[in-house]
Amino acid sequence: MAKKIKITPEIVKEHGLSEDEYHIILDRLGREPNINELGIFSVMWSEHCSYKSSRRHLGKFLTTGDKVIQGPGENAGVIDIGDGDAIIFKMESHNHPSYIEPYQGAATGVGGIMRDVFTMGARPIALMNALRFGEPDHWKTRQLVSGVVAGIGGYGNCVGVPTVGGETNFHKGYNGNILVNAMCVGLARTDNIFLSAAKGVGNPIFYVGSKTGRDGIHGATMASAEFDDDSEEKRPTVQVGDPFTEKLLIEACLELMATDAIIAIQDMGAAGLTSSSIEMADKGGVGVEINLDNVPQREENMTPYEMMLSESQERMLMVIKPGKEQLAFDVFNKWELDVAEIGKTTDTGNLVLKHKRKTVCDIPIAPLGDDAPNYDRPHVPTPPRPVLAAEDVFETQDYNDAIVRIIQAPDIASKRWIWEQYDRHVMTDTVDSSQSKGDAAIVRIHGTNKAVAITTDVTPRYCYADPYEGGKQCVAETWRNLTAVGADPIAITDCLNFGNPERPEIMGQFVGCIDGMNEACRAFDYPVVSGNVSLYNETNGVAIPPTPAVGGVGLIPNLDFFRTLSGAKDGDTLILIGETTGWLGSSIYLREILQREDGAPPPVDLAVEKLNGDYIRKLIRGRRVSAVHDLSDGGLAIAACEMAFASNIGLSLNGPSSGPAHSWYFGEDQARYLISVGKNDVNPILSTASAKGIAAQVVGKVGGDRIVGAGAFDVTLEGLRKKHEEWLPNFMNGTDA
Amino acid sequence: MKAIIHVGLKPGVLDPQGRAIARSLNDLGFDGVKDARQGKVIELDLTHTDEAAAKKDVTDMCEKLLANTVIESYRIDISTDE
Amino acid sequence: MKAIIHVGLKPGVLDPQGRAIARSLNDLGFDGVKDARQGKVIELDLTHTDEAAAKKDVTDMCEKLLANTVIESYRIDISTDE
Amino acid sequence: MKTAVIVFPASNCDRDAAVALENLTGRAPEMVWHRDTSLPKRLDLVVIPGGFSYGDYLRSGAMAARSPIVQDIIAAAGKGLTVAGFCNGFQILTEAGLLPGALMRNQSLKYVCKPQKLRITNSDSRFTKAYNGTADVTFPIAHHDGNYFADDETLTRLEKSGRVIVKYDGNPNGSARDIAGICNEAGNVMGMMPHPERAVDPLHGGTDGIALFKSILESI
Ligand SMILES: Nc1ncnc2c1ncn2[C@@H]1O[C@H](COP(=O)(O)OP(=O)(O)O)[C@@H](O)[C@H]1O
Ligand SMILES: [Mg+2]
Repeated sequence: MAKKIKITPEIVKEHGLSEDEYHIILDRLGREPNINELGIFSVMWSEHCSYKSSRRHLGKFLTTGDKVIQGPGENAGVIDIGDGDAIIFKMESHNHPSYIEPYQGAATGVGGIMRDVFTMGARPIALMNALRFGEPDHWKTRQLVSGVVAGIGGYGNCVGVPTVGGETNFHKGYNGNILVNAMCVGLARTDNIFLSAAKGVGNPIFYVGSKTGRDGIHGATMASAEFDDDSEEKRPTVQVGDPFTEKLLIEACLELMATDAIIAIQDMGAAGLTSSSIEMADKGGVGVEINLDNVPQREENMTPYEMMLSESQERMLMVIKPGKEQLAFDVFNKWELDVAEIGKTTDTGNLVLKHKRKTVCDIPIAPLGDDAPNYDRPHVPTPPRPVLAAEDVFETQDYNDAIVRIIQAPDIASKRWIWEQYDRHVMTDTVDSSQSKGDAAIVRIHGTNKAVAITTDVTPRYCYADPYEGGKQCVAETWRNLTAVGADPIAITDCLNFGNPERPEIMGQFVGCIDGMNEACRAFDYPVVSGNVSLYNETNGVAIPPTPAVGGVGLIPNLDFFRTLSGAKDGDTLILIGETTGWLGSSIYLREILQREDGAPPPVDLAVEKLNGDYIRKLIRGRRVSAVHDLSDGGLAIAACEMAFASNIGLSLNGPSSGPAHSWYFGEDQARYLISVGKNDVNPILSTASAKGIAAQVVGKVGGDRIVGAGAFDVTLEGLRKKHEEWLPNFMNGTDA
Repeated sequence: MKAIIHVGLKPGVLDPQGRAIARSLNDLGFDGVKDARQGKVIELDLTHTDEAAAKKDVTDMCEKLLANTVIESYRIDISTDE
Repeated sequence: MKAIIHVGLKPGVLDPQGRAIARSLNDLGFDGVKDARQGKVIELDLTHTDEAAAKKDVTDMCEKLLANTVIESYRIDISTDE
Repeated sequence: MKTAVIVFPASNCDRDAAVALENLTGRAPEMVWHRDTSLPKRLDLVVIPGGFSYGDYLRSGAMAARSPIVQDIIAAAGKGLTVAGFCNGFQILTEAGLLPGALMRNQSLKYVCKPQKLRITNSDSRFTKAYNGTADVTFPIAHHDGNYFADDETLTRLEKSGRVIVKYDGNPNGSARDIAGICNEAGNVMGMMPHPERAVDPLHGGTDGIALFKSILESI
């Protein structure tokens, strides 16, 4: 059995622990750990649980603000949206499992992030997903898209939480490492938020949800091989999700949370029972004793090591108030979930595990957290790229061809094939979703006339070119997308996807992005309240492009005042807010038309962003605009096309007053919005803007059934829409690639 | 020639569907059901005439498409009777 | 005792899943696949000790739950080997 | 009007149905748990909501159709109680034998969620009275198994007797004869794949569903 396994240097190494780390363990225990204890240290000190490469940098983030109820450190972040309502949200990656088993990997990613949110007392009300796949030509891409999308839909649809938005990119940089980032937003009451600190001694610990199996057991093949001969067959590396049980778990937990039976609650995520019990104990300053014989088990002869390290899904751990045990049993029995009292909190400060009447682990809890490695990995900044002058970038001679090529480029093309597989309407509070190609999804707070706006964004090609500017840009773009629907941006969550942090250039990308993000957060008073780090996304020494996905949440205080990009009316004037220099470095034009991925990305002037955005929000609240869209990938021309598609009407754009047309139409300067304005509002808007020092100019008008760019392109709305809609279904059906 | 392929979850992989079936049967009063698992059968009509070649091809199909060997295992039966 | 139940679509009921499988296999270059059908297999662990009684019970389970006889037909195999 | 919504494990449009019923009837429906063995007394309408009862495992609707409460619904329907099933509710009603045919996997094999154009093909039924003539309406659809199947004879019988009350305009799932919703012979049990309860508020993007609930209200 487990305790007989001799801890050799190989076993220590297989557990991902360095010699130094192992020496700390020996020192803190004053003896050699047994295999269970080693396994526990190993997962607690893994990158995933301890954030050993990233912790010191995450510490720089702005995490507080007057709307922040709970910042990073709990299962998810919590913000105050008034009237006693709180929004709880977080984003998380499930990259590696999704590459191996796209359906289950993505599905369990969605399940996991939902648990983080309802653990805190929130009913999940919206899901988002940020996806990065390899290039379309890569043989595996189609199969991955198909499986991941089916998995996200399969889980979210079944649980009955609408998937309201997301983003999808394709780039060869993700050929061997796709990114599947899922975000969940939940609604709670500010006075009924649940935390994970297991306060008090002698309180019962409850296990609820699914039984524990040998799913996704972390750790050393060799060490585990000694448990069992046919371990290969018995240890699926990928977990299977059960959305049916998740749905029951949500309802049951919320039902129990409506009583006062719960002292602390924590979902069992990565490193399952180990991290959940230790985190609860550590935060509560108590010890924990668990009798593993009481853990509901799916398979026979499970060892303590397996039970502690299993990553079986749909499980929760909670500390119940003494005297309320029966109430808890009744609720979980009603929902037909497994439930068991498996231990109690103690005053020893130790984690004690009993199995078959023997003590199989007895270690102090404090060092697991306090002494977790915290590395200052060497980092070198990404060398700056030269700024490309528009005059030095080849100007297409065929703008009709250029606009068609860009509108059907994989990153720009409609993602209808994806989001039509997601239930976007269940709960009947979805006001706007992917369906309108909106900047941010809008979900009403049930029973009220207010709503949250939600968006996810990052532009990896900018982050790759210049991590610091790219970091600023991704936060700014979420802020802009929330602003574009009339919401007050409140806070963000993030999912930082990078390569191997032990390589200084990768660590340089990481640090650069964080510093840029943080600067933007501070400029907007837009704190980070939760997040997740995914490192080592690389294959054969080639890392993914740095991809710090940001999920932003804002509040629309009154649904009588919001806008989307779909309201442009015949006869409206198009006004461009924000300055256009014609920035083509690292642009979509450069990549899609010239197959070039060079040049510095557009700089982000945060003060200008704030000034312009605040003005846009004011215009929306004053009902001065009929449609708003922010400018991002593909610049003015693509923003105009998207507005035309969503509003179902043609439009024409004026050419540039100076400079080459390609930089005017496709340049990607930041801090810009395209607004569609009725005749009487044009002059007041222009003059107010000018008084405030905001660049604003008339750039065209709405009407007709063509999309026209003076001196450049002239195409039919329906023809262009067809190209936009066709690419992804054709690609997925294999009729195009 | 025909190939019958059984695809099932590997032992130890959670089978929520099987569990729900067992429970539902118990609810209906079938107490004799201890456990249930659900898998799929795929039946292929093949133009192959050689059994060994068919087997080799079908194995290839399983590995590439019909089963995800991370969580599923499969069994192939080739039958020549039409 | 074990029961293996094969549930398949009745002849005449269109099987989009089967068709999609055949198409995907063709796309992958397996030209020898003319047609495909997909069905389910449900495997039950039973406490029964008598084969005839098991068969009778399982037939009942099929009629009541395991198959939808509007569209599906089923076949039962009882095996005593554990 | 006294209404009830049945809640199965993993029903997920139960609240949606309840909100629509409360707004349109002025009275909150009773939420009835699947383990209950009898419906509340003196009901005018039972709604079987959408969702993934029992995770859609085995076949969508199959396990729910065998639950205790559905046995009482079958009995009450036999005595004339009005029963409406939306989406998963339709699947449950066919599985329970209250409506003919079966709902198979969508022909695309993919889940599909979108606003769907529909044609009310019979506005004499108690579920469609408030639509004038053969109205064109849009309700959201959101399902994986909405591909209606029945043998030809049944289909012809349904069509000839006016029991097909809603058809798709642009078939999204392969349904036989574009059928989106049907009634039983007595006219008191109805199932449809689309979600009228998701089209009752201007913020839903349309309110075409209101007339369906109105029809039921007026016929009681
Ligand atoms: N994976 C996805 N899931 C759901 N919606 C998606 C997904 N990918 C893209 N979308 C939707 O497509 C629209 C366009 O996305 P994107 O081009 O990233 O928008 P923007 O650049 O304006 O933020 C958005 O409404 C978005 O929600
Ligand atoms: Mg945008």
